Amino acid sequence: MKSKRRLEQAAAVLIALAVWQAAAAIVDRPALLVTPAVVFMKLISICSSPDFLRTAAFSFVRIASGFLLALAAGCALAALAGSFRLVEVLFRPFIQTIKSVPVASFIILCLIVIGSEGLSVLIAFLIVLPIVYTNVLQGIKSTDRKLLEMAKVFRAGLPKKIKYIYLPQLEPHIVSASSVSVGLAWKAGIAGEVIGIPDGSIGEKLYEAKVYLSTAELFAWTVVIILLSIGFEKLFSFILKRLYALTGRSQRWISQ
Amino acid sequence: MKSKRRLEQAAAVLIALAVWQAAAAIVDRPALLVTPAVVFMKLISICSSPDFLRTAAFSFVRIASGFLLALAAGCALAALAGSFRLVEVLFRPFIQTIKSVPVASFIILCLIVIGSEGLSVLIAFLIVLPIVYTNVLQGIKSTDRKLLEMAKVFRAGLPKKIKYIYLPQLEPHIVSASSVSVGLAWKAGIAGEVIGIPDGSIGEKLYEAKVYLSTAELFAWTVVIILLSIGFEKLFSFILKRLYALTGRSQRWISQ
Amino acid sequence: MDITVTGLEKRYGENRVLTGFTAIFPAGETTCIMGPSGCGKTTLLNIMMGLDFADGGEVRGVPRLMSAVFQEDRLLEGFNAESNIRFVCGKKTYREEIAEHLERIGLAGEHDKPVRNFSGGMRRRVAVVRAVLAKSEILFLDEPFKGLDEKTKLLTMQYVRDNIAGRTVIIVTHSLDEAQAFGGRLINMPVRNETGSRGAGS
Amino acid sequence: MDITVTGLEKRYGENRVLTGFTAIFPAGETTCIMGPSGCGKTTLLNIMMGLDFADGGEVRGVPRLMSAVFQEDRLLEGFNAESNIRFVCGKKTYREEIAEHLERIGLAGEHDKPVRNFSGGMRRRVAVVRAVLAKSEILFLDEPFKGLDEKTKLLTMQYVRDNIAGRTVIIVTHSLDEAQAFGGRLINMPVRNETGSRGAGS
Amino acid sequence: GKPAGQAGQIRIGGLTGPTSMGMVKVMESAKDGDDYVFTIAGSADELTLKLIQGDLDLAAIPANLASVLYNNTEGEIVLLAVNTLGVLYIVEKGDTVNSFSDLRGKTIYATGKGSVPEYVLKYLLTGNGIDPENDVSIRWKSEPAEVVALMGEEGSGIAMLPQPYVTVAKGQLEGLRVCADLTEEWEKLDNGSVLITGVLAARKEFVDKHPDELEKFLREYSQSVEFVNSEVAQAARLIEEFGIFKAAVAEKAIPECNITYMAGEKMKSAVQGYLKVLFDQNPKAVGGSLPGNDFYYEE
Ligand SMILES: Nc1ncnc2c1ncn2[C@@H]1O[C@H](COP(=O)(O)OP(=O)(O)OP(=O)(O)O)[C@@H](O)[C@H]1O
Ligand SMILES: Nc1ncnc2c1ncn2[C@@H]1O[C@H](COP(=O)(O)OP(=O)(O)OP(=O)(O)O)[C@@H](O)[C@H]1O
Ligand SMILES: [Mg+2]
Ligand SMILES: [Mg+2]
Repeated sequence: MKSKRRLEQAAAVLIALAVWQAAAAIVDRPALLVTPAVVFMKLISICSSPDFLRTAAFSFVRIASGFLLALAAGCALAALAGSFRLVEVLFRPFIQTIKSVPVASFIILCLIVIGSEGLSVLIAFLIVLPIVYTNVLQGIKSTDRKLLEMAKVFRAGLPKKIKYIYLPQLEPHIVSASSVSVGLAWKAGIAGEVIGIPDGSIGEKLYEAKVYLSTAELFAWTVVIILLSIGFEKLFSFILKRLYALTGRSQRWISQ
Repeated sequence: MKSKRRLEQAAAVLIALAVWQAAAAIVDRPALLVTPAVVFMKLISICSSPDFLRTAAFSFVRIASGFLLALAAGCALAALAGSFRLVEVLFRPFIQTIKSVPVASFIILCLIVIGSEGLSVLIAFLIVLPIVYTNVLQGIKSTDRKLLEMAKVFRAGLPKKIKYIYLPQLEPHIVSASSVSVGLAWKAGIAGEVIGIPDGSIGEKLYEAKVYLSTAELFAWTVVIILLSIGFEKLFSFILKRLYALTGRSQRWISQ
Repeated sequence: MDITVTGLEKRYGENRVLTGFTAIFPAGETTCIMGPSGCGKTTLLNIMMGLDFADGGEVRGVPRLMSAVFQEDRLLEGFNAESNIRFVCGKKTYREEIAEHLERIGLAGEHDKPVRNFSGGMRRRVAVVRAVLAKSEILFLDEPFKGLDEKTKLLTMQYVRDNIAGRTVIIVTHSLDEAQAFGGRLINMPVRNETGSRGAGS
Repeated sequence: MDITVTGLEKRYGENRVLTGFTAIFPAGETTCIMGPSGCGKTTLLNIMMGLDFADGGEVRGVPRLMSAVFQEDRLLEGFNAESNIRFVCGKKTYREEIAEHLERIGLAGEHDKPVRNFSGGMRRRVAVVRAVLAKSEILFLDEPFKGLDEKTKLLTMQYVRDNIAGRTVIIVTHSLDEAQAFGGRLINMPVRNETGSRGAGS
Repeated sequence: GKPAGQAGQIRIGGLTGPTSMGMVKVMESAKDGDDYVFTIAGSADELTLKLIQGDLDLAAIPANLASVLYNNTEGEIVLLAVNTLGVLYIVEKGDTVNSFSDLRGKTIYATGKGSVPEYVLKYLLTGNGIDPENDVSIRWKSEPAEVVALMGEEGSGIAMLPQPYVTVAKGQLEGLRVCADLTEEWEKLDNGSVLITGVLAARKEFVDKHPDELEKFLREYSQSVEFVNSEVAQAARLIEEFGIFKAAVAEKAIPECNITYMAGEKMKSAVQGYLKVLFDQNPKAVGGSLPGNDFYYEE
């Protein structure tokens, strides 16, 4: 079962590579779209360079912190907003602003607030926050009213309600929020790094690759980003599963 | 009831403005953070300029189309992936790529595919697609199995299942997906316009405001973006409500 | 064609629920199943309906067109009674027909109210009408009269009896009175016996 | 202190469910409520439990510590029987105590299985044990023995009787036998009458 | 590559900035005819993309980008002329820097890390005996706006900015003055090269196939450059009309943008020297290696 899934996933990746190869063949402009093979060679040379780990860690730490902070803040704010309707109304303009204000508009504000070093943390944070907030709030609002009534009659305290009612029912919402957010946090975080160009970040490498039109390097770093993003998502969903298992609920994990 | 909510929302906006004013007073760098009053004056002059409507419409149409296309595609792909596990596995690398590849990496690809004029459509599309896909897929997966069994026993066809089972149960997922996505579509779409700078777009105005260091104009256009985004979200959620009402289900709309 | 169930086995982990269950359900007739809570009645119906798989044994002759009253209603919460019923029958079923059926079991004028607001007994009756009105050759009724007061129960039983002519019906019930009211065969599922095998008596 | 309900009114839109319902529930005693499906029994309990509001009239003397068997179980699906029960009682309730209670109503060895996999009657019994074990001065039981076979029902009734000493109990039931088995007062809620008002007999 | 546009039509691209300012007169005269089609893009990505794909024949782009493109396309790009010399300036709010060597021990705000401005600044500092790592503190910022904001807030400060931001910043910061023109400083080092910002580049295929049209265009282009430098006010109006920059800013900026037309041998030696300086600091900046002789167009 498990090995069959592995196989399927490998096949999926192979198909994706084939699509890429085909596209590269059709476009046939190596300066624009390089073939998987070239990228693979480049990838190996990148990964074996001495400061690769430091670069990857630099970006990973920043983007992961932006994501985790936003996750925590988003859940906390959504819990507040779910409990007090007035708080929800108060938050609305802020969330709406965070959601829709283009990065171009507050990049300077961001740079002043947090400097180019930490730009990626803030930008990842700002893209993840509204996603988590909205999903969790929506989840809280669609929590089974009948179970909440039951808890009320039995005077179950908030910790119990959270553990036994909210967390299980929020599961699909948290899963989709975090599955979407991890990817977008990388997307936005690296974009922040490309703007701020902090020394020794993946964003700096991307920036250089772009400026110097070295498409192979651009693609190779992009592959690194995708792999890191997948790795982080897997790690995170593993932790989430563990946490859920801790609540003592028998598992019914919906994998994505 | 309705007027009370209006009042609360107005109060929320006022509070947000007060926060802004206070922040501007504390930071006290008019070149960076201008006061609401200044922005308001600028806003009025912008809105009364003859080509304002054309500019707003230009960006609105593109971003709205990017959003709607992604919504349709996301729902369709999620439906496919929800029906055939193999399709889900096949899609995974593509979705993962779309989610996490930074715009910097495939800006060139985007330009090849769609040119700078339509860049904002594609970028909005690419940010919205994985959000909708993941949320809807998660929703499909957490659809009440007992109802699906019931439908199977009674041999209810797919259209009936969609109308009576999936759509109602997907509601919170679609609501949070679209509520998050509308905002992000604007954020990403305008970012695309700032890169592509198509003539007569809001992105061009933002770009100019940035180049000429006119913070007031930057803020004023940002306010325009927020208002357009809110307007679009309201319009869209109104349409969604109408569509849901059409399915004949008695309403229990969870407002956000 | 009669439905024959032979040597049905079903395990959930260590828990052996069905151990060689064998029975015949004559076509066009009503069969009642009785047995203690947790003995596997619902499991048996699920297997016969194709919602669960058996670990051994065989089920033969279940017609393609089925309908059911599930143990837990399984109504479409947000929709009204009429939509719930329309869900299982063709477009040609008239609104009036549905309303009339609802009226016959004491739900006059309730067809356009969302079932979410119905009382427990009202929900049950909607589930019963749904099963009856669906075009089916066999009805699986899992405690169909549960939660109804005496008078309403008699009304609903009469309603079911009036509408199942010629169809095969399997009723799970805990009341001998109900079983007797439907006549037909009665299968007693014995208490679970973790090791031994068991048959079925009539 | 006795619970007094005076002139209770409840409307859902046009639908007048309770029209001046009046009754006394003596403290420490068991009172059964019977009445046709849809007459407002569950609504009455909801109002008394504070889950719904009345449009008129008054409820007095409901103790703070309540427990209930809801008409539709309302279990925590993903959790096992023990967790479901632990949800309503303090940390000091021992695992052994819970297991022992479950055993007494025929659920020996089932305490650590998720209730999602329980049969209908097993779920019902978990709900009953939950209501009994919760520290409460009053129990609201809405058709607590629904869906149980005769033998299990007698067992469960006995279990409830053994554990409610001194507590006020309100049981909604459709079976006169059940009501009689608990002794105490019996309130018959009349058929709904859209216009007139109605009282309650004992 | 793709076929050229309509018969005989030349497709030219430019960026929104000084490198496009010199060709506004050509754009103006081409408005009615269909000899030339102009594209003004916001990002270099778009221009390079179109040039590589054959959707453009000529493009006004940064000098080092031309070299990078040459290296990436195996010599498909040809350099026609230099159109903009240096646009980088040291500006100060305050009065402490009067010559380049006064920068020693100072803090300099600057934009353009990891690209030409960084290499230029470091080259000039080193050439003047100042160690960029130890003798000065360079604070790299992402946005000119950030630099201007910082200086406005501190009330003083030194910065390296490109035109036309220098002009924009002068309008915003009272007392901001230019204290060094990096183009001049570069010349003072006197090694035969010139600080170059923009060049006019073409696809080799186009150059080979349409030599006559190209000659005609280059003539008109050089006249246009003269026009822009002499009729500043009129040129500024055109610059705004074609969406390159606002007239008010452009008018003040043109004299400081070092718009020029330099071709032939002069161009070759200037560019070779300039690229060599970049190459010495970071080979990637010119695309890995210095371009060969076929990079330089000869009439
Ligand atoms: N999905 C499942 N996973 C594990 N065990 C299950 C599952 N479904 C049913 N069981 C077990 O199978 C046994 C029989 O269940 P079933 O629902 O068939 O009983 P039943 O005869 O219908 O009882 P009742 O009269 O209470 O409805 C029970 O012990 C139950 O716990
Ligand atoms: N939330 C609600 N909205 C509208 N109508 C409701 C709502 N809840 C209950 N009703 C209506 O009130 C009436 C009484 O319902 P209630 O659940 O109290 O009946 P009951 O006496 O418990 O019946 P049963 O024996 O079938 O459980 C029914 O007609 C029902 O449709
Ligand atoms: Mg059962
Ligand atoms: Mg009830």
